[in-house]
Amino acid sequence: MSAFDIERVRAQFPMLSGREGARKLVFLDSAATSLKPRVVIDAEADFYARDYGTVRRGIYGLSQAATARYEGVREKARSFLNAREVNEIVFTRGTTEAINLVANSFGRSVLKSGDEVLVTAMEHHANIVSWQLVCKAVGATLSVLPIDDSGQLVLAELDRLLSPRVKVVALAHMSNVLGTVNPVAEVARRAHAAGAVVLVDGAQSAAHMPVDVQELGCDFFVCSSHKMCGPSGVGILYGRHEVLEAMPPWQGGGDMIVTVGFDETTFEAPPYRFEAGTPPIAQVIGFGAALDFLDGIGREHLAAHEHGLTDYATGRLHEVPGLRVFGSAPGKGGIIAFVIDGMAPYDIGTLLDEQGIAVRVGHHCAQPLMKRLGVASTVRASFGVYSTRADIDALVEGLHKVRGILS
Amino acid sequence: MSAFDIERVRAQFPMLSGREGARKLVFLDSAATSLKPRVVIDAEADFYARDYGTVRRGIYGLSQAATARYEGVREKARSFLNAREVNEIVFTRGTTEAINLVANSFGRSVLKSGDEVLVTAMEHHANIVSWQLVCKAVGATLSVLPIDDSGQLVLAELDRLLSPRVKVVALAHMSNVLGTVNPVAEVARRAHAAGAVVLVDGAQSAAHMPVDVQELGCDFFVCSSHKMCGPSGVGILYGRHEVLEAMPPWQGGGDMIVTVGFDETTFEAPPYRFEAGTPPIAQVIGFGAALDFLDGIGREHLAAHEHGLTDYATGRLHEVPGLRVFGSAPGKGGIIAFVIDGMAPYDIGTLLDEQGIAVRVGHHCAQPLMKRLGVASTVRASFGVYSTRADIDALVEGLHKVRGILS
Amino acid sequence: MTETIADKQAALIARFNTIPGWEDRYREIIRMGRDLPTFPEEHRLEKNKVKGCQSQVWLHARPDDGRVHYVGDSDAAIVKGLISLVLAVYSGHTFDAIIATPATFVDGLGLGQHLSQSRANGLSAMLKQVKLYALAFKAMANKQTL
Amino acid sequence: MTETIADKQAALIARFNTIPGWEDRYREIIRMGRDLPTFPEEHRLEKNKVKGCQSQVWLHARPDDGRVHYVGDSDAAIVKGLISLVLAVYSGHTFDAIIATPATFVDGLGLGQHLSQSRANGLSAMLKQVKLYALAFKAMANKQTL
Ligand SMILES: Cc1ncc(COP(=O)(O)O)c(C=O)c1O
Ligand SMILES: Cc1ncc(COP(=O)(O)O)c(C=O)c1O
Repeated sequence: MSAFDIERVRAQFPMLSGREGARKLVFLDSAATSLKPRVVIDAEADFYARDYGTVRRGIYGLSQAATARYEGVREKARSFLNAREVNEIVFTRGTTEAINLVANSFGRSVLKSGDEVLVTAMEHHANIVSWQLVCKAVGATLSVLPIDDSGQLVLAELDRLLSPRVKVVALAHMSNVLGTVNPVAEVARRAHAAGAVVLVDGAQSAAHMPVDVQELGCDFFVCSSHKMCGPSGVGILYGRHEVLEAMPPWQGGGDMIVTVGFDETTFEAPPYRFEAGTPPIAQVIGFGAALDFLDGIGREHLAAHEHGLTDYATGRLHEVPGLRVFGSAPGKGGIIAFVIDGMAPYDIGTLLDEQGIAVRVGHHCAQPLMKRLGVASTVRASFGVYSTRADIDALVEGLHKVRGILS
Repeated sequence: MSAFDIERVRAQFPMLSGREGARKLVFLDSAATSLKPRVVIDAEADFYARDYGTVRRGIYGLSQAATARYEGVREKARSFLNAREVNEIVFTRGTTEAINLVANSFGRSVLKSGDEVLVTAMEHHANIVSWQLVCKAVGATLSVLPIDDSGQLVLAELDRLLSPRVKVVALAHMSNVLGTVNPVAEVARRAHAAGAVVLVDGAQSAAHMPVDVQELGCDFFVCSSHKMCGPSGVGILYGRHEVLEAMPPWQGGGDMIVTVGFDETTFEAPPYRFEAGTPPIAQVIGFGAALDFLDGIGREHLAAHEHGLTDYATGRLHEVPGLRVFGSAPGKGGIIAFVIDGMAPYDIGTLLDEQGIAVRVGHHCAQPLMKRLGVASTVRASFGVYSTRADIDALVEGLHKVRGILS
Repeated sequence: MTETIADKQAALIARFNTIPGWEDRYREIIRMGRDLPTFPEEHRLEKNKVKGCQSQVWLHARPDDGRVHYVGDSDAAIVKGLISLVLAVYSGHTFDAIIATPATFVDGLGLGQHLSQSRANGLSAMLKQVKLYALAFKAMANKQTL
Repeated sequence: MTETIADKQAALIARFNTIPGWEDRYREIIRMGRDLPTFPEEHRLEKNKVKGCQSQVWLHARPDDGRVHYVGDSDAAIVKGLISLVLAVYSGHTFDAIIATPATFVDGLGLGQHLSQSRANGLSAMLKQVKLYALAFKAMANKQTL
């Protein structure tokens, strides 16, 4: 099932091994956020305790060393995504801020009244509302690429929807509900041919499979550290050099300027142009440790491990009477959303929690997708590098118990 | 000099006590960022290791408990600033993002062509460039309240400048170069009478004196955790309820919506409307520990301690031949910017660093102020809760040694 | 109606404490939800939805001679049960009693801690709404007597 | 000119290693800065400023028969000294030698680590600029011979 030693991996996560007295945790909400390995926690804590300094501002040793480490993580991130240049990596608070940065900087400068932004029917609110706000401000509209009943994009509709008015195509790499991995390279190729730029929301893919932004051919790729075994409060915006270079600043403040006058101000080149103010320094450094951790395991191994779990879980869940899974795309990632006939997802989640099993319940920030699926909410189990078949067995047993209580 | 036991305070900062083998650190750059006490480092690390969960999304226990702690820090922040309501506290990445939020949400919806934003001649770039970008987008202009040679606002000019076109007055509570504490309540009174809202940049004041937003009478108050003994990557926007309530969302994403449709989306009330996406959860929790730490010492004690240091340092620095201090406002805070005739600030900073003394050198993100002062850059020494007279003695001795090398 | 809100809370806690396992306590809650009077469809309106719940919750109230009578519903069985607990405790009491008496019973039921501390499951939102109704009716009544 | 860039770096390091204290090493750097030829005022232009330095740094270069000759200046004495070190090492060498030889000497001078790793003090920006000139001149030269 896996090419790495799962018990050795799990031993590195204090939430799984080190909570004395606490009940064993069955954590099946990695799509919302991932647990943290000890190396990441220590990297941040040690930085505060031994090496703390601000970045880019001080000439003294602590600040210089912090700057070197901070910029070192930028290089790690470049390599993690296989970007061409380190200057293509901008640190943000997370996926949501990264999309908003693009929508506001790129979007507001390019979109005109009558233009369109094409999203898909499976997007997370972050990749809908950010565009809606900008579209409304400039008089552009949102159009939607539909999905079929297996949870895959209807590519046959793509060329029709890619009218010359479409300036941006924004789509998830992996759906946070269906688990579908979208054919991003194909979409990007066609979008580029139609003159649109392509943003890929990699919140769900970045920590779960190898990602190569050059192979994907996208203009932007965004992801969140906290879903990648890293600290909260930091994420990446990858932007293709030529596109980033042409974008105006979004937020104004320290470190993103060359000169400031009350009359005229000139701005730094990317990525600094887009990193106004003191950044999440310690979080970036912790994120570096997370990228090393994931690369140390190897993302192919990790993807194989999670595919194995997904197949196993899909089979076992079908043992539960009345259970219905949403999303059956071939090669789907480790995310399984389901309902059980006659039982409210809220009730299922609450009774699983009583058994120490953490799943997500709700609309998963994807209300338009819920509407398409014909439900108000679902239960969602999702896997991470530390997940095991035993977690899935616990879930299935837990669901049997839930049924015993609810029916 | 101080009403608290400084050695007991210092013992809580690993950077000052716990760096085995490292040279003793003389840290005089607290205006850039502050060192962290052990309780703050542990709060964040323990959260990751024992209690990690995402906020506002999960019904399982870990997520519920994390949400309760996260919201608990909001209440701590309310109390720290003496805001009326907990809903007046929005978490941001820091001061810079908080100002940009106001400039974009409030500014873009209120400012029209021909309107003005009034700032002062001593502002940090964060409180200039953010407004410039918005002004440029809507056709408004920036006007500037001048300062006198002691580094104080020329209040006599205020009423003249407060034309009906002025919609926003944005000023620092404490200057990050001059140390001047501005008469914010008086400015706010007059600005309100003229129909403008008032934003106070509290980056330099929040951790160094008692702050009461109701007494200040401002509409917005912003500050950064990393300058307040807390983690990097988080800060506060306080906004008066009525003003916040009327503001449109800025960033779009998860947790800030009530319903999302491709056609129409409705938004949460403040503060959630302004916290799109997964917030810096662990950082907020660490920030809570920092607020407790500062309140445990008592901000009056802290202010008295730092005033004592400022007086002492001002006296001792004048022993250094050719040294000139910028800013002599009565009651100024613990920030001392200076130059020495015939020596480049860069050289001074470098040679102090060789002696283990960390000061800041440069324009301090206040280029317009540098222009007003007639210099390109200065050296800046600034104090925090852990600073001592011994630090100042080391600085003065260090400067004598620097003179010996440079002249 | 001589039993106070506090009495009723104590009785509820006592009853739940006789139920040994968490499964049976949930079964009892769900059973109580099934006994909840049918929610009148004319009140299933957007304005009667309680915000901040992860499941859908409706709550409606009417004043009657200084007292409040509530009806409620949810699409989730557990939440429906919680509503029935809340209403069993508060419905039919006076404005002042409802306003004055905090809900202390939830912690005593022997359920997972998360049920009590949650913004998400909406119990606190529901309790807040219960009190808001009483406050509003009291304000209206005072106005009428002026 | 038979001494290579590497030779010169080695010689510099050897010389600095004979200076015992950090104070004297800085004095030597500053002294070397004073010996820097006066920067021609006609080159004190915005386009000759090296970006990314905390002090002001100017660098100008001209090609001469396959070699690059540099002049530089700074308002900070230490930076001026560093410029003089850099130019002592690189100025007058061939395009290819300049492009091919990394600057390894800085770590060997016995100065604070921050001088070598800094984006802020601009040493790395300065070294980059030195190489860029050589690259640009080489590209121009190749074009002319085509
Ligand atoms: C007065 C003032 N405003 C704003 C800022 C910006 O704060 P931050 O970089 O934490 O966003 C600073 C600090 O650099 C400051 O001193
Ligand atoms: C597909 C997708 N996009 C965007 C996001 C938002 O990420 P964040 O909340 O870290 O900004 C998420 C996670 O919630 C997601 O799953």
